[in-house]
Amino acid sequence: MTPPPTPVSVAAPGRDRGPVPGTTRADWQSDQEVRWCPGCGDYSILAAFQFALPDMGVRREDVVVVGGIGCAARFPYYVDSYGLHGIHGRAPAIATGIALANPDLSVFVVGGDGDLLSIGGNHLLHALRRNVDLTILLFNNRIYGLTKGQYSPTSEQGKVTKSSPRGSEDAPLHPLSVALGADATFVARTHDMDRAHMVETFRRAHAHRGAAFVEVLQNCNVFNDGAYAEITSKSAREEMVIPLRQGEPIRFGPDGSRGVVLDPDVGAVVVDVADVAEDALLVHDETRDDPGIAFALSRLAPNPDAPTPMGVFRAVERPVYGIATSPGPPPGRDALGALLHSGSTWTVG
Amino acid sequence: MTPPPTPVSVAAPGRDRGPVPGTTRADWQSDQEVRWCPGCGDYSILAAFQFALPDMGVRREDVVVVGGIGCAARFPYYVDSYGLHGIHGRAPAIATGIALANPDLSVFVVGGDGDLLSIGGNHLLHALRRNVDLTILLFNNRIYGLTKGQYSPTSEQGKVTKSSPRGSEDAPLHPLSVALGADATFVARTHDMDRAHMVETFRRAHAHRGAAFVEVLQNCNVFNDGAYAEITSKSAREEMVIPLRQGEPIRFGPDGSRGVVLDPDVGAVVVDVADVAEDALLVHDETRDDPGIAFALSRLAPNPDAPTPMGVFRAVERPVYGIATSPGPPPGRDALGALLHSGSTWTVG
Amino acid sequence: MLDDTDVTVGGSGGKPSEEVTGVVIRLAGDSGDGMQLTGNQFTAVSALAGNALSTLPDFPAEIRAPAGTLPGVSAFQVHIAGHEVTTPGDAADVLVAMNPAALRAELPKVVPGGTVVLNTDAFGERDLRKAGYDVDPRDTGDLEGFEVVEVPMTSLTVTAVKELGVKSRDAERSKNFFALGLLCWMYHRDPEGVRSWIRDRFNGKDQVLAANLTAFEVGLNFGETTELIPVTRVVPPVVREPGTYRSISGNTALSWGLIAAGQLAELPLFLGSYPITPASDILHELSRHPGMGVRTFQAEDEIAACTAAIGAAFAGDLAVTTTSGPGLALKAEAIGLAVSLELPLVVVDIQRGGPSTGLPTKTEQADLLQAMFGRHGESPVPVVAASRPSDCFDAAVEAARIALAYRTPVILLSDGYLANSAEPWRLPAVESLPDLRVGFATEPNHTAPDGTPEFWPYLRDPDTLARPWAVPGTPGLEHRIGGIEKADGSGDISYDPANHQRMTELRAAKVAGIAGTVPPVEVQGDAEDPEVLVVGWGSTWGAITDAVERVRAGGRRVAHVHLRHLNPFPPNLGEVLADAPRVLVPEMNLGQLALLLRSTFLVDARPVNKVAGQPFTAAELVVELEKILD
Amino acid sequence: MLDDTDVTVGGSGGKPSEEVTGVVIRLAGDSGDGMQLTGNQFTAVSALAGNALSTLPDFPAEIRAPAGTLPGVSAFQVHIAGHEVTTPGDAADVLVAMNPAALRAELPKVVPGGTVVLNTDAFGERDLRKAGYDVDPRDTGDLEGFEVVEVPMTSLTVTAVKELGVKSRDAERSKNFFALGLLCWMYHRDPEGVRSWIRDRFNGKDQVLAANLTAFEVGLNFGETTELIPVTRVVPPVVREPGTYRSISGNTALSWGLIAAGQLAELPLFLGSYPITPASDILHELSRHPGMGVRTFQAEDEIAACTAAIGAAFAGDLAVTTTSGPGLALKAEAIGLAVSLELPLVVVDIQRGGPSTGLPTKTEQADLLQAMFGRHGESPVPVVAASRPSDCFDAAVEAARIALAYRTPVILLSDGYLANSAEPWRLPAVESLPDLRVGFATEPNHTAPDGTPEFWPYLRDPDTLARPWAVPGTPGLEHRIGGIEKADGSGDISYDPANHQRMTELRAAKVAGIAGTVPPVEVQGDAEDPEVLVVGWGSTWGAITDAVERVRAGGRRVAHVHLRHLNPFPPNLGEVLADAPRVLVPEMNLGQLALLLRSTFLVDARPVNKVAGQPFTAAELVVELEKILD
Ligand SMILES: Cc1ncc(C[n+]2csc(CCOP(=O)(O)OP(=O)(O)O)c2C)c(N)n1
Ligand SMILES: Cc1ncc(C[n+]2csc(CCOP(=O)(O)OP(=O)(O)O)c2C)c(N)n1
Ligand code: SF4
Ligand code: SF4
Ligand SMILES: [Mg+2]
Ligand SMILES: [Mg+2]
Repeated sequence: MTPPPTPVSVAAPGRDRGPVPGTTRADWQSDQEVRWCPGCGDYSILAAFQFALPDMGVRREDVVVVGGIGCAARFPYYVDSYGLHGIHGRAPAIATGIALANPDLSVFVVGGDGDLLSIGGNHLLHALRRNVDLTILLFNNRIYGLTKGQYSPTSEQGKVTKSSPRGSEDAPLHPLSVALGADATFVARTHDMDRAHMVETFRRAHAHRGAAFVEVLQNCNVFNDGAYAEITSKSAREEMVIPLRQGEPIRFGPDGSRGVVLDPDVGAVVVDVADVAEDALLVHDETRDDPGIAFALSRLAPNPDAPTPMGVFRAVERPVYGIATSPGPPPGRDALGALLHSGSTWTVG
Repeated sequence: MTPPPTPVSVAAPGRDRGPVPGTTRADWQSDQEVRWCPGCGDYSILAAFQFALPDMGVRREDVVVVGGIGCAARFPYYVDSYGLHGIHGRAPAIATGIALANPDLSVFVVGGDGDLLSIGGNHLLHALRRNVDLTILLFNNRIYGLTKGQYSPTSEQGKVTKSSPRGSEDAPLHPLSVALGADATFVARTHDMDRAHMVETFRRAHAHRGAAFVEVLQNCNVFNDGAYAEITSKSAREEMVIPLRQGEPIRFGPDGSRGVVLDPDVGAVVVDVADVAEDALLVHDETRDDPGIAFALSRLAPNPDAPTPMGVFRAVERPVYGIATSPGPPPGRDALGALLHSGSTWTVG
Repeated sequence: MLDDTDVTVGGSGGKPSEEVTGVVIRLAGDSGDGMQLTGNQFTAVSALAGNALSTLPDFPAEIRAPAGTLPGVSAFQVHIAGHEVTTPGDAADVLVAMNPAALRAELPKVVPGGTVVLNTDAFGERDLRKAGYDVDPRDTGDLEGFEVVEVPMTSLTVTAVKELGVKSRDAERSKNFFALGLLCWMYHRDPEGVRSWIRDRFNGKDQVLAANLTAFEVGLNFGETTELIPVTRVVPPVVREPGTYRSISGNTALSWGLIAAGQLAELPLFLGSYPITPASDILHELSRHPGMGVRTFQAEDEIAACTAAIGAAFAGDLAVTTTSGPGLALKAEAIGLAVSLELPLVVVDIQRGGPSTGLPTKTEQADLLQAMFGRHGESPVPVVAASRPSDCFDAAVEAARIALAYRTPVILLSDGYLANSAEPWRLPAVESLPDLRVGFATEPNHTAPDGTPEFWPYLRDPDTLARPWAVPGTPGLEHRIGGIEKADGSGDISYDPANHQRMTELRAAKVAGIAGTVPPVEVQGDAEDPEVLVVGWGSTWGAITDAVERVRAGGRRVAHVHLRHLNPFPPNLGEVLADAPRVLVPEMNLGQLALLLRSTFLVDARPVNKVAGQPFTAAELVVELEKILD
Repeated sequence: MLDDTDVTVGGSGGKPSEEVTGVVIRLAGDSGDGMQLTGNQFTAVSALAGNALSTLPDFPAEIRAPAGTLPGVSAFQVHIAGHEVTTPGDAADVLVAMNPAALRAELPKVVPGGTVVLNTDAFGERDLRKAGYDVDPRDTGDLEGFEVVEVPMTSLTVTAVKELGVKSRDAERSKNFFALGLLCWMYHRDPEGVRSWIRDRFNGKDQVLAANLTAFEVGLNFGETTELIPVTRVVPPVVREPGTYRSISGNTALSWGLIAAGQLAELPLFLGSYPITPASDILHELSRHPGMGVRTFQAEDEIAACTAAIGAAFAGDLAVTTTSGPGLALKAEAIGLAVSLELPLVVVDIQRGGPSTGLPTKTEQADLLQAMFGRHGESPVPVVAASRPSDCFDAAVEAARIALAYRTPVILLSDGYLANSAEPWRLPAVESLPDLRVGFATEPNHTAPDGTPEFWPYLRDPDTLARPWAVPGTPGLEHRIGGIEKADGSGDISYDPANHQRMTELRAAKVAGIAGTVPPVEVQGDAEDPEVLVVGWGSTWGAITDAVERVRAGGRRVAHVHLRHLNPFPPNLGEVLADAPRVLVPEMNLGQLALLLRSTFLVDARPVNKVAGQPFTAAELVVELEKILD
């Protein structure tokens, strides 16, 4: 194997730049006016992201945020780093090119449920299975926001929208199940009403080497207001959020009265702890190599009207895509001459 | 809800056509020369398909086979029914249009691992989650055949091909895991060395209402010969094929000496039956609503060098896409006049 | 501009009023202020009042950019008149500005001496700063030369509405209905029509309904009582052909044209689409009409939308796919498949500003060459364009006619301006609409050497060169088609060089042959001996028509040809061009039709280009015409 | 044809031999028979022998259609000569047919009086039937007028090889090496070269190696001993400029051109690609050169391939994406993004027969207009074409030069014929290759009103109009770019109409300005006072050059211009066209360059079209030239 590439260029910045300077949230706020609707959940996610960045130990110049098209995908404009606002659905592929070209960068992908699961579903799938070194944030508002309110691939069946006046017939995709179906190495869920949880989730996702996938439940107050109200509102959380904590039995509810077990006849199910032996509870382990149990957890609460696991579902190590086959730097004209003259040649004169 | 559409047209064939005439394999063989390489596994799949059709109770004129591009995707030419050889990756979408336009048809999609999981992965995902009434056969030879041997999205990591001289770095997708990640309602696996199993699997897939997905392990003897030799050869099968039988504990091997259990610390695992209580074995149930356990089974043997489940992983009922929102027939000019004059109008003169 | 001011003829609420032949009104506010709704409703009541009219919605790409800022300004312009109008007007006679940003962005579009109605409640210091004003423009010379009417719309509305127990935030939202009331009073619109529309529209949302109705009444009453507006204006109804009329936008007309085509062809209509501005409204409209035999399929992307439509066409539906430029680019390969399969397919492109994401909510005509050539290989596709909102109906029927009769994809071009602007439309008699029925094949059409009857999917109709359309479900016609080159006639895969040459030529000849069923172009204006011929296509129709008339009124000889068919061209176009000493081609692109005319006819067609996301004004074209005539 | 037959000058193995200035050999057999391998190896030894040469591989779309059938025939034609040649030859002097299907398919391509070498072992009754022969063609008049040489190649091979203990099925597979041996003997090729190549190529596969070597020797010996071939032929070496030469195919030359560009620009090369015939070999070749700073990314589809390349370009690589027509269609939207982002990107299209899947293994030039116009909006892209296999190297370097210097996507057109055919190439001195280095931005380039230095990503170089290339990782230049219209200079999102007009014009002007760095076209043939000017582009170069020379040899005045740059055109092209009384444009499409020339220069450029999946022969063009000159 050839050595990993150094990001070579005639004018590449030197790589030995000393310790990473400390930053604050303000350092990550760009000068561009934020143009989401007042009250949009995207604001709080942006804030959490900008709060999380100083903790990630990265330089501003080494961060690249890539978006496709959609309200969520406007994200890159608002982060004071390098950014690319691409075309609808293609952000994971664009980001793959960036990450391969320069593995020293921290590359984030931000997109909506339409961007990353409808037109861009395949790129997402392949970025995840390849384990490209990306942090992918899917803002799931279960609607097409920017195009003014059609149902999305995560909308619930029967949803009445501009394009489904009689109710949508499509069964929704569940982002985490799709990601685990692609054997994604880091899979997590958080939501726009809990800044601390977002900050911690973003930090961990970034720290993961390889493709990290985070579903962020997001409220679109204009076209799908209250989609997650039954879960994410402060008052509902105790009953409705199942926190996933590494190494701990999965429990939630008042006094941890409820929990999750793996029933070989059914799958992962929520139970009253009182009804089962306490040690029957599933112990959460992000690091299981087999994604089967993480997948089972992803099937809890297919709609946001039942207790919903929040946190890191899976975090396993696999080789990061592109490292093993990294090319060397371009060796220059002499090597080119050698290539041209390699193999069968003949000389005249 | 309006009633389901009748396939209306000025010259539509009458729908009351009496009992379905019996057919034999020969009735399903088209006059087109079959142009696969001698020895290709596609031949035996074609034969099994043509053997299965007479059992499906369908008329020749009601069958439509749709392919994308690839060796596998040439399939439509060889079946004497209606057929469409489309463009690379788009067969599931083309077929969706056909199935929606005429729900009386039996629409099959045939494609390779490149066609249906690389360029066409997203269309596959969405056809499955919508539960379009299709029977989708993915011939997985873990290689790009028609373009002469590049690695495919199901090729094993490290595979040396024309486009990966140093070994492919991509982790493979597992077709059944992807399908279950999309909550597919019918998911099965069979292989090109076992005609009886193929025939039965195709028959069941066709009988399923909604999207049926079948992975057919297929040998490409030119570019990836022996990919499944460790599993599918007659001599290996007893040790390496895990037959899935509805309602029965999952066992295989000489005298059923091995079996599968669901281990909450790991996932689905193969055990020596002697080492566990017999009733600890996982009882196979295709009809579990939650895809979690079927998914766990799909993770057994991620590479074809370990015991591999064969048969129907999942078969559940969900509304067939497009039926509830079927339009009526076009009502004609008078209704058009009424539409034009509906709402606010004014009259001059 | 005020088209023409007539004598003072009477009064509204005791105020004097004058008759004008036409007026251009521009409403501007925040994206959240409901300017589009207000504008559309004012248009609707004006239509009912029998005025001629033309509208221009002009909104930003964000759902709601930050309140009070320039990027958030959403505007709506309407031209109402007592004579036929073809454009929304060069400039506004009246601007209603709901905040300083709206004033700042829109004032340049007001005629000198025009009226500017301001919502003074929104002129606080923060509001001014957000709009980039250092000083209140009312205190500078900025508004000099305009008639400024200052109205505290927000507070008047809130005061009245709060009495209903509505929260003041919600009450504030009704202020656009105040503006609507005021406008209705200023132009003598019948308030009853608006009232019943409000009742309908907000049916079930009692608080909102009551608030909006109240705001509307307060606006009306304010007009009656204020001294600020001394004179009201009457725009008389236009003299029109007898018939039943409705106000229609381009996208609705296009949707209805597709629905009509389904009835005329007696085929179910299948729409495969993926939402995209400014085409989404066609998906929305069509999804409301299952009773008309319409199925809409919201696909996972544009490629799936188009290929699903191809599948539906194979199965016997009238198949349609709708999109805008980026989506048309994505469908390129699939359209090529439809060319090769020779199946009917209508591909609708509502053009918007490009390249790439460009200006998604703005208009442009820069996809013509993509429509012509945006596929690999020799892949000819007929191209048809609509020229005004109501014409979208006819253009859709024509596109479907060609697609069905010739078994070919057809690209139908509209644009963001046509899509959203509206005009009165005289409803066609349904009996007068063409018969689009084409029979499906039902029998074998060929005999094998051994005498058995066979079905050959590529045996062509000798007139149209169309191949037979045999749909799955038809016994005895089982056959296979695909994108690989096929043998002329039998349709079997063929790599034979001579066959490929023949099939390539046949596909081209089939499309070229459509010209035989295309009516010759009609020359408007001075058909004989023009000094200059203006050739246009698409939504420039209005501005060109108006400009040509103005220049002709000045005594010059100008001809105008407007193309519905861009591929193939109408049969007599070459002659018409050859007869003109100069040819001018105004387009909202860098000269795409001009390029086609130049290469096809070797005439020196000179482009006049505007690529600004905005339609031409007639005034701009008058300048260009005068330049070339100098 | 035999270019020219010279005196008998000597012998091979005691046989008399004659010198010929050139010969065209065609090898044909089943897809599985290894005809391409055999042809390429014969080409290689002929190159080493110092001949001029040109090849034409011609294979079916299936991997292996059923053995013995017409669709399964795979052919390879090579023209070797003692003088420069530019085409693989109008027709074959010698056909080696490994089975009846090959004979049937290829006999029409043999000159009258030509030699036909048959593998008689393959002429059993079943073989004949599979090829569609009712009667053995050797027993009919079919072969009259040809010199037929019947050789039982299979049995001779099997007998010899079986002695090595090889199974007869495997032994049979070596028969192409028998044919190679026989050909080497017939044309006095140095067997040692072939032997060492066989040893290399089959290194590690002992049985196969031994079998193939043996078969080769048997073929050689058969020539020596047989009475069937009384005369051997000597093709003398061509007189060539001094230098080091190698035989190279278009796709290899193109790959190496890209590798060269990486060195010349001192940038890593990033290839994003998805396999597709006939472009895949570039992916294969580039994937073998990580040591040259090349990374290949086999993407999930063409859109991902192109957008990943765009990402890599943003990050500072020399980014490339390779495909054929269907893939170019899919990349349309992404290329539009690159236009808007103004990032360097080389898009390679190896054209094949279309539309749709078309004739995937055959050649065509029908993607030119797609390259020009296949995107929505005004989306100008420079287009460059290669004209012969070795020229693919230079064309790739030129495409990279333009992409880098102007920060723009560039489309590089080659085709299936160039891709697979080979010719000798005089290796350039690496010092003579251009410097493609362009600096990355390292410093702010603008000052904010308050005096702070800023980086403006759309501040242009006044000469090239290129914007600065600031790559992530560079401190202080953090910025955001995207596909929405951006403000001239700052690059912030802008919906301002005047700005959109300006940016649209700037993007067009940037591409138009490239003409300033493009050398003027050189006129070949009769530059002064030609009777006709032939304008070509791409792989027609060889056939046009040959045809023009033939017609000139007949005393007519013909000029030839061959375009490397299709957008923008070279600066003097208009003049050259204006000077010609007639302009003829031969293309393997229905007249795409002709359309561009007509619209750009208003000249009556007349198309000569061939869309048969096969290159023009010089003879065909001679006919066309004579027609126009009559
Ligand atoms: C190729 C293409 N197709 C369609 C669109 C229109 N479009 C823009 S954003 C969007 C979906 C937005 O939904 P989502 O991704 O969920 O983002 P959100 O706005 O909800 O954050 C669509 C369909 C486009 N810009 N480009
Ligand atoms: C748009 C497009 N891209 C690429 C190709 C080239 N292509 C044809 S088949 C194929 C993949 C074949 O692999 P698979 O689908 O696994 O089928 P197999 O041949 O192995 O049966 C590719 C890449 C194409 N025809 N069209
Ligand atoms: S439309 Fe919805 S998602 Fe988009 S900015 Fe507004 S509230 Fe947010
Ligand atoms: S290449 Fe492989 S998959 Fe294709 S026909 Fe040949 S053996 Fe079968
Ligand atoms: Mg969304
Ligand atoms: Mg395959």
